[in-house]
Amino acid sequence: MKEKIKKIMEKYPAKVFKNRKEHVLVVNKCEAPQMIMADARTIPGIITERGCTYAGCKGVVVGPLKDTVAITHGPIGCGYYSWLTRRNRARNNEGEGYNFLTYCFSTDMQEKDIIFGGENKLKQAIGEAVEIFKPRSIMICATCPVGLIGDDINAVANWAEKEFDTQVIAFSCEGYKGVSQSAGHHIANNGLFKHVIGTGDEPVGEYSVNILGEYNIGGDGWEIERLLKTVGYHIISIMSGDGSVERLRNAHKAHLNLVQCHRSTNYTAELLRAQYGTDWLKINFLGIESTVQSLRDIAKYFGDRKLIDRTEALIAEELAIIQPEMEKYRKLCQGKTAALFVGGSRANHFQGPFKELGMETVLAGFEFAHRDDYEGREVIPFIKENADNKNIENIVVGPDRERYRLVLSREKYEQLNKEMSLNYFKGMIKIMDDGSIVVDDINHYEIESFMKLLKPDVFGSGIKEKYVIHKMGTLSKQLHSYDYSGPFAGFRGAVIFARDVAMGLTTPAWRLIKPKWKTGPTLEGDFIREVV
Amino acid sequence: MKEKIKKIMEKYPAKVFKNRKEHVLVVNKCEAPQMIMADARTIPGIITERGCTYAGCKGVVVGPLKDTVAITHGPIGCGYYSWLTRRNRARNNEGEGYNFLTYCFSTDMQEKDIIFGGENKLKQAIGEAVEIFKPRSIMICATCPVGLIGDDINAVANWAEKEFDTQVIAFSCEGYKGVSQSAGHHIANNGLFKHVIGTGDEPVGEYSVNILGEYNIGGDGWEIERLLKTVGYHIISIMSGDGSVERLRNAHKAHLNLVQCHRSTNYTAELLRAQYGTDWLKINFLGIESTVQSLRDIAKYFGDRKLIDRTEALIAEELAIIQPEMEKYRKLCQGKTAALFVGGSRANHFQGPFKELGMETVLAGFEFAHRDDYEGREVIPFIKENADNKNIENIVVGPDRERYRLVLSREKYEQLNKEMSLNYFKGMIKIMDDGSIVVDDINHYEIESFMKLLKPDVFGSGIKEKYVIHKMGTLSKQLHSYDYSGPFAGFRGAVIFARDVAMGLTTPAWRLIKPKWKTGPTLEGDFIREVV
Amino acid sequence: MRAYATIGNKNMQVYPIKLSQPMGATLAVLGVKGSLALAHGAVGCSSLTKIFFTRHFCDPIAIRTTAVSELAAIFDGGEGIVREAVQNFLPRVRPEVIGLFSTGLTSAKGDDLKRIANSINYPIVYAETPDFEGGLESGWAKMAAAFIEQVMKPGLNLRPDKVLLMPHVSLHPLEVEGVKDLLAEFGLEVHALPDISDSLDGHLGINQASLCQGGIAMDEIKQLGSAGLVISVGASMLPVAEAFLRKSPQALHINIPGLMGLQATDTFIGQLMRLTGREPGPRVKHWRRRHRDALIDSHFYIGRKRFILAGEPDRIVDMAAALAEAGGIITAIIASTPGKSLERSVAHRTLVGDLEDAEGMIDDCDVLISNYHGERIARRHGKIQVLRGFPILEQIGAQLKVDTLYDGGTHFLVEVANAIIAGHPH
Amino acid sequence: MRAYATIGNKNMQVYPIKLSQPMGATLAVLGVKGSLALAHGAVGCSSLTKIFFTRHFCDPIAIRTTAVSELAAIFDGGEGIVREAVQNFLPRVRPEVIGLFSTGLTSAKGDDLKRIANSINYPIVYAETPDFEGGLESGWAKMAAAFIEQVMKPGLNLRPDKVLLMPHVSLHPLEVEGVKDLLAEFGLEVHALPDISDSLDGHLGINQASLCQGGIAMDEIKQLGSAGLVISVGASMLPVAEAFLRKSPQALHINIPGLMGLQATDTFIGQLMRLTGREPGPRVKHWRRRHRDALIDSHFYIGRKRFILAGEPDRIVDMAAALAEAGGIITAIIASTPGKSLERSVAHRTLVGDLEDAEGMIDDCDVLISNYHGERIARRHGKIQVLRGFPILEQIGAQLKVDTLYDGGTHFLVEVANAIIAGHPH
Repeated sequence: MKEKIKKIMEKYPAKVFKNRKEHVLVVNKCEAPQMIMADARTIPGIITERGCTYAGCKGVVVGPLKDTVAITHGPIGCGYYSWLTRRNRARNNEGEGYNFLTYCFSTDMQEKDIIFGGENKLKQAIGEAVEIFKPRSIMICATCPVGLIGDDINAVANWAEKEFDTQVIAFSCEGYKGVSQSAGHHIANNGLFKHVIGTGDEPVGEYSVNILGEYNIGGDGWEIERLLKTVGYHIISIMSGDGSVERLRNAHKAHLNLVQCHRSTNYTAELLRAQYGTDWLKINFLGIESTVQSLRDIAKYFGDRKLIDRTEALIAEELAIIQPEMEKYRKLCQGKTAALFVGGSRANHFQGPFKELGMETVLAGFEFAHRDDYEGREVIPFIKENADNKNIENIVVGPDRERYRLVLSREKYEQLNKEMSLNYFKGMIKIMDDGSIVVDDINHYEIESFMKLLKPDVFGSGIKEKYVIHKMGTLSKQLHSYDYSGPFAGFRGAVIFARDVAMGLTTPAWRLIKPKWKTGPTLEGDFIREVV
Repeated sequence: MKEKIKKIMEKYPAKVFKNRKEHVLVVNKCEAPQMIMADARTIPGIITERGCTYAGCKGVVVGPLKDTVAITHGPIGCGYYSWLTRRNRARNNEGEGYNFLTYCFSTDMQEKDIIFGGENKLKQAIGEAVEIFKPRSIMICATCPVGLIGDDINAVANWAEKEFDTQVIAFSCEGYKGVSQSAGHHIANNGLFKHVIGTGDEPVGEYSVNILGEYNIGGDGWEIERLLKTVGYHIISIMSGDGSVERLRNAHKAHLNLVQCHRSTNYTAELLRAQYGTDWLKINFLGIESTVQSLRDIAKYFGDRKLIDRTEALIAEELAIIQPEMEKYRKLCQGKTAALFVGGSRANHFQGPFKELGMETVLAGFEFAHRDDYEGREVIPFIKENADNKNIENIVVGPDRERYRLVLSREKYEQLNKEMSLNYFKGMIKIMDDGSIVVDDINHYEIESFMKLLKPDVFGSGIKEKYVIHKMGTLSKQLHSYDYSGPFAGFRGAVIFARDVAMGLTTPAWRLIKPKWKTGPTLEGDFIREVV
Repeated sequence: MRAYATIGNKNMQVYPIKLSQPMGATLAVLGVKGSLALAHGAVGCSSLTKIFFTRHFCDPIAIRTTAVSELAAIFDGGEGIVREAVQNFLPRVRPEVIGLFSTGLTSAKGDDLKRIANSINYPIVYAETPDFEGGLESGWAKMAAAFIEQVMKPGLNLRPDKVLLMPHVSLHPLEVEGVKDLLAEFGLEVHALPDISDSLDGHLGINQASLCQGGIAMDEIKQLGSAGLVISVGASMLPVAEAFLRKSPQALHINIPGLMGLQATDTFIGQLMRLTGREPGPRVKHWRRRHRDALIDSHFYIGRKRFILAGEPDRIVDMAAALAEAGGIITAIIASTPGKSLERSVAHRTLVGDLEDAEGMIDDCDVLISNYHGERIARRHGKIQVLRGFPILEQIGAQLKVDTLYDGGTHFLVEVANAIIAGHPH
Repeated sequence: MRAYATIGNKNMQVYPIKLSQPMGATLAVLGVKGSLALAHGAVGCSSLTKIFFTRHFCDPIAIRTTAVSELAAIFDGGEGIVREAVQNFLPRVRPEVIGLFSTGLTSAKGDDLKRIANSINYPIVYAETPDFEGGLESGWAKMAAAFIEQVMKPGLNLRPDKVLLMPHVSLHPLEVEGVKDLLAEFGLEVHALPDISDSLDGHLGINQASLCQGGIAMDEIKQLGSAGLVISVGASMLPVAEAFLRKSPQALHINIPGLMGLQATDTFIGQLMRLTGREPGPRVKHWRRRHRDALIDSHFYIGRKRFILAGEPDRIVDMAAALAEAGGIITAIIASTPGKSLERSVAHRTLVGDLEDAEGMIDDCDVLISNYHGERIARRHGKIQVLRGFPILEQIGAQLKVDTLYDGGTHFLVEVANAIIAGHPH
């Protein structure tokens, strides 16, 4: 296998070869710990699947917050592109009233703004937003030209806050910063932590949690909420699917933080721990086994008998509902293989659901993850700074004198930490079988090459790769937007996922496309002479 | 003009010429009374626009009764054709519950039924209808083969009535009987009068009326009801738009019958008068002037001051609402001409609405009217019986000993009869201008010929002629189904009618079709060389 | 061969989908240029057929009637009244041919159309099509066969490059046009019988209404015997092909069961390639690529969705196969009449029935494909409807739809997928 | 000439419809065979454009990026990074041409594309298309003009039967195909620039994703100078035609303002008839009859209905004319960007704006024709929506739509009328 991979890589020019080979590895437990290059600048000229810092900040983290007006300061394209691009579902619940997600607020910078500066236009845009929408907060997201021409969006935010008596937060998330959308997550985390979290003082119930890194794609968040509420937890905030700035203000009051997407929210989890003492737990509600494990871990953290009992009852009840159908789909999928190239955590999270369908993941990789997402948080101290990541602000905080508190005693913590991993994420590589392949920041050429090499039956990816895969005659499942399906989370979501995968694998379309052109005339009357 | 008409007619073979020329006349007040041939057998081989007896009975009169199961006994086609063919609107109001109009009940006669008789199948069909739908009444409508093979549907009805304890009424409306759907109206009137009217005993309010010959096309009936209720009348039944058998049972208790379509319900009006003493009044709610006149006549019949005052208030109010818009449309239509070939009364009723738009009706004719519809009821004693109409049962009744009553004293009746025409209909010819043309039972050839001769701007007709007219480059308005528009009745309907006509006359489509091919190259780049 | 069910002991149709034989015969006559359809029956038969098709096609439908009266029904053998009808229009209209067909009334009373036609000195093609037998497909096929039997000269001097296409009644006008174009691309001289591709296609010419202005010409029909190749489409057209082969036994006949979906089209094109030794043109090949793409793009929406299809056998069996290619599950096919094509149905249940049967199974269905009357059922049960079949009312352009071959297959998948997406908003 | 309004003092777009110049440039590059689109900007520019068009076309969209970093943004003039990008893909991919275009970032920092392109020894066609200027139409036109200016040889040996078609950016792939077919019917050898008719038409070929597989070939572009006739479609293509005429002043140029509706098509065909001395083929003539019929059949539904159209200027002005032919009242045209075509708008109000403006006028409207984002507005206000423009999401087959010429015009009227009927149930 290594030889074959080398052959693929050798097609690159020397410099690219040197770079890209560090981003690929074949899992081998004997060699553990294995190191991979990640969070490195995309090679120019490659058809990358990556987005930019603005996309990570505005598109991923800030975007789903439904009660804030997020203004894109820049040319119209940036805002337009990120308008309902992800399938963050949201509803106006509990009298929260606002839902600005259907709008696309943009200053639509013109040439004169580039030449003479766009601060004035931004000020006026904020004024118009306040007048028309009367939001409780406004966020400004910068695009490339803003940094270049030197618009001071922080100054504008300060001015506007006073002028309009409305909170205004500026995010300097110019697209050229960092190496991918990951830098945008970090910037968004910093901004929300500095300006939002900790500013509320609503009373919270017992067993209060935040869900971090859950974006409610296809309604996943709602399904997770349903499960957690059934057991008896109080969910203070979700960052940021179907999310709300006003709820996020109280996030510091949680007793435990649940981290679904480690990549995009580990900053906030760590900051909350440092400033307020809140432990965080890496959970995963994609896949049945992971869901069971996550539910049990949370209950165990709090140690309440009633929680533990309700957890077990819930698990038994849900499994009984889904098992017959799961079995049906498993039969259709058994023995097939999957490749996964998604985001910063989904390539990890979806290996379980495929395994539960009897499918092996033969290749997995992230678009914008860091080494810790591959190798586990233990490598963080050893990750080298580079020109791109060192210019993203790294906030350091200490315990808040008044609000710092620990839920667990030292003894309890030590004990629990043996049974589950508190404040820790082990990364993706450890869950993968020997011989499977990990590729970071895969590009178009490598997708094609690995598809030929591994012939997976399904490729789980994003929209950008979807049709590339399809044109190769292979099923692609969008694991960002779920192909307008979902939810995939929790027990019931697992069935929907199974149904979708089974449907895709068994649709006659593949049979009609693939073999005829390769195997020559077989059936009478088949239209076999076409040259494609 | 007469010469030109003669030229058209001369194209016929001698026998046809002799026949058809009697069906055409040029209105001339000096020659009054003018006589026209009507209700005569269609000439074989002509593309007629007529329907059959079954269509008149099941399709027109019985069909709209929503609370009865009307079973077509015959091959599937007959029932299928008449399924929602007319746009009788209906709703489940006032807890009446049943609305069977969306079904098409048919015995779907097969060859074996033709050979061995279809009575048994009919019996079983009735049984299935009772079991599934539990209707309060069932109607059987016969189609051509039924009479031919000798199925005794009356015997089946009697048997079924006892067997299922449900009223079952048989209509021997075989398609080959009579000369058009008109015979079917008569058969339906007879059946409903014999078996339904007079069988109820619900108390009725003061100023109670029936509306006869109103089929609620496009909601006309609802608009008329709204006006009448506003003034203060109690509407016992409508025969039969949005109609109900259960309401019709009490029709004999009305103080006055209002006749909208004289052709299809004059039988019932006269029978009610003979048996129960109820006067009838020919009203017309199509057109503003006619609506005003009708409302005033009805109020005057009852002579109640409050009714008269409310009538005037209603008229004033409604006129104020519609006049500005009417004026707008009138400007667009002024000076155009119309031809009308519709049904048995609409060619009469719609001349007013066109006139109110400043449009002259240059040709009018009916599809299945009788001479009285053209010339007035005074000709009835002189209408000759022929082989076709004499085999339709003609019911003669006398005063009901217990239930006969006169609303008006002899003196009052005589006085009123000078001011309005009670129990009388003056026919269409009298309202038409000299020089306009009347054609009975027009056929495809004559439509084409008169179109060329008269060049009307709009041809009001039915669906069958609609596209023939369109292919000649002339607007056609369906005055049976209103082209899925409506209502056209009353004041508000008049505006909708005006809007539809104005829209059709002014749509650029006509300009784009017509002149280019006739006038040769005019505009640069016009595609003028096409041969059509 | 698969079995299929017919309605058991149902004596009453409640939501019929079956259309009568005279209606099929009418359409077939409207596929012959300069023809005039003459229904031998009571006046209503032609009038109601006319209304029905006029509303469906939004076009004039020229049918004349012999206007059988009560007296004629009893006393005349049909000869007198048909002759009178013909004499009445001849001075003004001289059709190339009169398409005469019987109705329930005149077949029941036993009028002998052959004798009647022979007794009249004018070109008449006749078919017995009582409405208490068969349905739309058989009425169309009988009238088509009548043209073969009564007009076509026996086969002589067969030309291998001359093809007679015999489409079943449910192929839309533009679909017939599409098949003709395809055959022409393979270098064939193509004649279709009946040919509604330019007579019922919704165009605005002149003098369209009194005689049929499009269709195959009588002269063409006379010379069809020289066609070396006969392509019948749909099982309902097999009797017509047999009629042809009786008169021209040397001709090569192939029956194409269907034209919807990638496989059906592949098969058809494969046969044309073998028969002609030619490659399909680049446009055909490219449309196949589009069709493949549509299969992939639509599979996620159509896949595992459950369909009930109600309509004419040849059409819905064909359509079911196309939907199955995209992963659709065919809960049921409900045919208007029995038909040989039902034997190759891919549906879980295949029956002859009506929309009441569809309603009975509606819980096992996501999408109902049927005519206008199915809409109320679909709405009542919150199901998605795709309109196909006769009649389509309150919508325009039914005759312009193309669901067949690669291009139509592409559009069909797109339409169904989009209807599903729109019906399940997310 | 009519005046039209631009948004006055609106500083914030809320429901934008404007697309950026790099997006237009991207599409234009995707109309050249074997090309590779290279966005000179931060990594997000290509990624987000890719997502946008991938969702719209349901097809791979191959764009590469120079991935300008913060350091490069500050220190590099672009030369280094573009060269590096090119070197990085060359060993594995050898495009016929690289279509290089700038973005807001690189234009703002003043990178000189011409100098960069000249410094690299590989065929590069470049255009300055910052996203803070112009929009989709101008980005497309600038890139198209670049191919004329930088690739085409000067005009020599003009052939009157060779025609260059220059479609505006909003013509769908199958519409471009349709116009090409029509021109071929008139005996012309036709080349389209850009030509997305077989590159973005949703087909499933092989190896489609890394280089553009359809479109006009570079060799064809080089030889375009011999085209005796240039047909530009849409006012946005006038600058491209001017670029052509600068290099080939003897060529005959006609600008077709639009291709929707009977009159626009009549005009176009009339011009072709005069230019070629040929009659249109029978199929074209017959489609005109169908179009006429559709006008009549649809007028009752479309007539007096009030429309708001939002989208690209060339397209919506054209569409408005077609709707007006059926009696539609155009309440407003809301264009994404200014454009000369707006001067011939038949709308009561013509403005440059966004969907917020549409919502402001929604009470004066029965039907909103706009992209996907208009759906929410239409739904909120109970209005009918017909989907057109960029992007169309959550529906498939957008690229297969044909609204132009007689056939497309027919289908367009039918679709709009049926949407109106369905939206106003009776």
